[in-house]
Amino acid sequence: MEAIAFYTFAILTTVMFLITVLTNHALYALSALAAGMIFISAFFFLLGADFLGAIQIIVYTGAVMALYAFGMMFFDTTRTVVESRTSPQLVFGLTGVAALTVVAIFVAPIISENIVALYPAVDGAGNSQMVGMVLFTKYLIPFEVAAIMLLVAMIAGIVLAGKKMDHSLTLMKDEVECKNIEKEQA
Amino acid sequence: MEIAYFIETVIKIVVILLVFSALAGFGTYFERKILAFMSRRLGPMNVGPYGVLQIAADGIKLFTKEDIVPTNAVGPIFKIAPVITAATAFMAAAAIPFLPQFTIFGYTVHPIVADVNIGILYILGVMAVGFYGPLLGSLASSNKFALLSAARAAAVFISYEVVTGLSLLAPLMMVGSFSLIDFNNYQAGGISDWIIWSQPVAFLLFWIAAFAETGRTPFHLVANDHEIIDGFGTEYSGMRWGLFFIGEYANMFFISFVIVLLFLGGFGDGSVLGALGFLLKMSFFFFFFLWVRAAWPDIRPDQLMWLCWKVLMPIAVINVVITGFVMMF
Amino acid sequence: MEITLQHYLILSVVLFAIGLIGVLRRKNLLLLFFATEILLNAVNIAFAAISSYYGDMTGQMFAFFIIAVAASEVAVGLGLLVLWYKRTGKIDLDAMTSMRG
Amino acid sequence: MSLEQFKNRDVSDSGYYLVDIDAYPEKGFDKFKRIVARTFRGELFVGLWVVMREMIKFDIHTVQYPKEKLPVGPRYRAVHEMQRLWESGTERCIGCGLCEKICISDCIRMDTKIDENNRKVVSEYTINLGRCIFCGYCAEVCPELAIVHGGRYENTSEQRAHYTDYQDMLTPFDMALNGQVPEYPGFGAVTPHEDERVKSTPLAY
Repeated sequence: MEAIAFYTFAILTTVMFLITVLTNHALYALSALAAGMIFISAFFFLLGADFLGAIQIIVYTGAVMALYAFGMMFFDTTRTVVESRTSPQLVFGLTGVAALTVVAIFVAPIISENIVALYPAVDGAGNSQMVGMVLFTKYLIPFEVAAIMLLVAMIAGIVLAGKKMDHSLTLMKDEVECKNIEKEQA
Repeated sequence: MEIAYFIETVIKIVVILLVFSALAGFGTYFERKILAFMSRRLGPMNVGPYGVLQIAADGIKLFTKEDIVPTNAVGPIFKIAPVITAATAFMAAAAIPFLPQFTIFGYTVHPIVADVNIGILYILGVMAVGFYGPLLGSLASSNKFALLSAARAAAVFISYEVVTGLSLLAPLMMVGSFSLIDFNNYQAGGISDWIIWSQPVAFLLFWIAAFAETGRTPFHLVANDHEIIDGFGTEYSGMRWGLFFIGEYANMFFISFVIVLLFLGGFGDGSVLGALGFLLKMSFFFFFFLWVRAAWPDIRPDQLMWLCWKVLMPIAVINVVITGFVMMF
Repeated sequence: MEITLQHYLILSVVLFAIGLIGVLRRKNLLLLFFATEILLNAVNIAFAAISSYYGDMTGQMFAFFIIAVAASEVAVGLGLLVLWYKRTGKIDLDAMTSMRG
Repeated sequence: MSLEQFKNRDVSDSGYYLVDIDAYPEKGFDKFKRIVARTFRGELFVGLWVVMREMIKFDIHTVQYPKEKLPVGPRYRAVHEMQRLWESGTERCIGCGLCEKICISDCIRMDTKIDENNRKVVSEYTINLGRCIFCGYCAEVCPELAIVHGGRYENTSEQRAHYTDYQDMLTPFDMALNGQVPEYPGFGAVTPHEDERVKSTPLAY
């Protein structure tokens, strides 16, 4: 049963992400990525990390991909994206080498035998309870830092995409050019 | 045992699909009738006695209509978008207990497809995914009004997710579980145990956010008929549009169930009376969706965002903080 | 057939490689962001799998923080992207040559 | 009320009053106060109550049209009728063609011929009701009062051919005999004691 689920979702996720990477259509990429995110949450459910799975759905598919969709509304979604491909052999070759290296590292038995659980799971506690217990004791400081980081990111997002930011504060080249053009016209 | 469980689950899924597809259809009938009565009209009267077969007529019409895919639309995504809306609505139903468990022919039936221990998070997440239907449908139909609608939908859904989540935090802190069954058992003692008495603010916030999550009238900005044609549904016709509709009405039913389970005691101790009360309470919330549609106008998009970020969210945060303090001391 | 940790790790690597392909071949900034999301998610799977098979919550914690990082990355990155698009009308990676001097 | 009275009427005490419009709030706190005031005055709930009251009263005003029809005013002018003579039952239309000539939307078309009695008869007469704008010129111009506007207002059809049947427009003779062909009071109408004043000729006018 677990094997069926694993292989189904593995194939689905791989196909979805391949579509995301290889398509020339921004909307296909977006939809396939969102679907892949949902399929990945299935792995989390399979692994017993229920809370993580729900967070994956809510945050990634609900918020992150929605932000991307929001961003995509600024561009023409129905047009195909032309990628200037330089050398596909190099891209796929490099990727293959990197993947092989990582596989070798992960599969190397020396590493996996020496792992000891730092924060072992407590018997009788649900997944979300365990997450809470570990997150608010050992990982409290990183948690707070992550919160502050999110706050900073939020303010940065508001400031960057706000109305008054059509003109740059740092790159003044365009404004100078614009003024020159205006002078010429006048 | 394994096989029996499997068969039971499949039967439950089929039953829920059939019942709520039909109910979504009847939801449109109820809506038209109630809106008509509230504006001194009769509503559909011609198909069948008092028009009860209107849903069949509508279904035949939707199924036999020409299925138009605009030339410039992104075909596959345009076609899959309505399915997302309907499918996610029914996926959310998997974690909702629709009735208390009952025994039939010596076999105990749990009327819930999967009692996952993160039930509420799951429902919230899947409903959050539900807005991909309008979003992708609008983006794919290459229509600027649809695009406007998609922008609004994305903004409204993301914003009101915040309110829903924060308003639920306080009851979650009290109950200490994400499971809707646990929520129900927490309030099983009778009316005085209902969470609405201890968390009225959270109840109101969740209720208000439910209108935004389902895209119903006071916050009907996803397909704001009187401003931007039909929003995301502009380019859709026939059964594809019908699937959007089924998704919307199924969502209304499910969110009514969730409100009752979370705040109004659910099915109580699980007796027949409790089950009847559960359905009655749920019907009231569904009726309220229609009632509000008859009575209140839509609000402007900027007012909607203002309401979310400057009124509802601070109230929700304050509510969580107060609940935390009360529970600590 | 039993699913072991190795299955998950290999799946994670496969997804990571897919993401890598995307990062290397995309020139459109928005689609480049998509590829980085794939990278992050691939790593998340590995973390969750290790966490589950060794009975250790640390992996899941890391996955949470990765999700938080991804969310903030999107907020800032997309803000910059929109800003850049408003200024130049392009989101092509090759067009960003103002630092070349 | 005579015209003079009407002109000199006192406007101030006849139910008119100025609506009290508050100044639009400028500052954020004022707006907040307005929202609180509006919320707790319960305007939202008044709306809810009103629609609920109407639903409970169940005072339905629907006319289920194809089954029930609202009475049409006696001077309503809709689909044309071709009249017959009461006495002889012959058609009033003499085939002069004036209505065809005057019709501004060109929807009347008639064809006449000379029959075996050397009399001119209308062999074909069509009114395209899909194009007719019901201006009434044809009835106005008809020297014999042969074409009039009747009270039938349902003139939709799936086929244009349905608009072109002369026989449909002819008033049935028994109706004409029974006096069911309505004549309305006013200029040119037949009065109740018309028989005593009209000489008995084939053409009464």
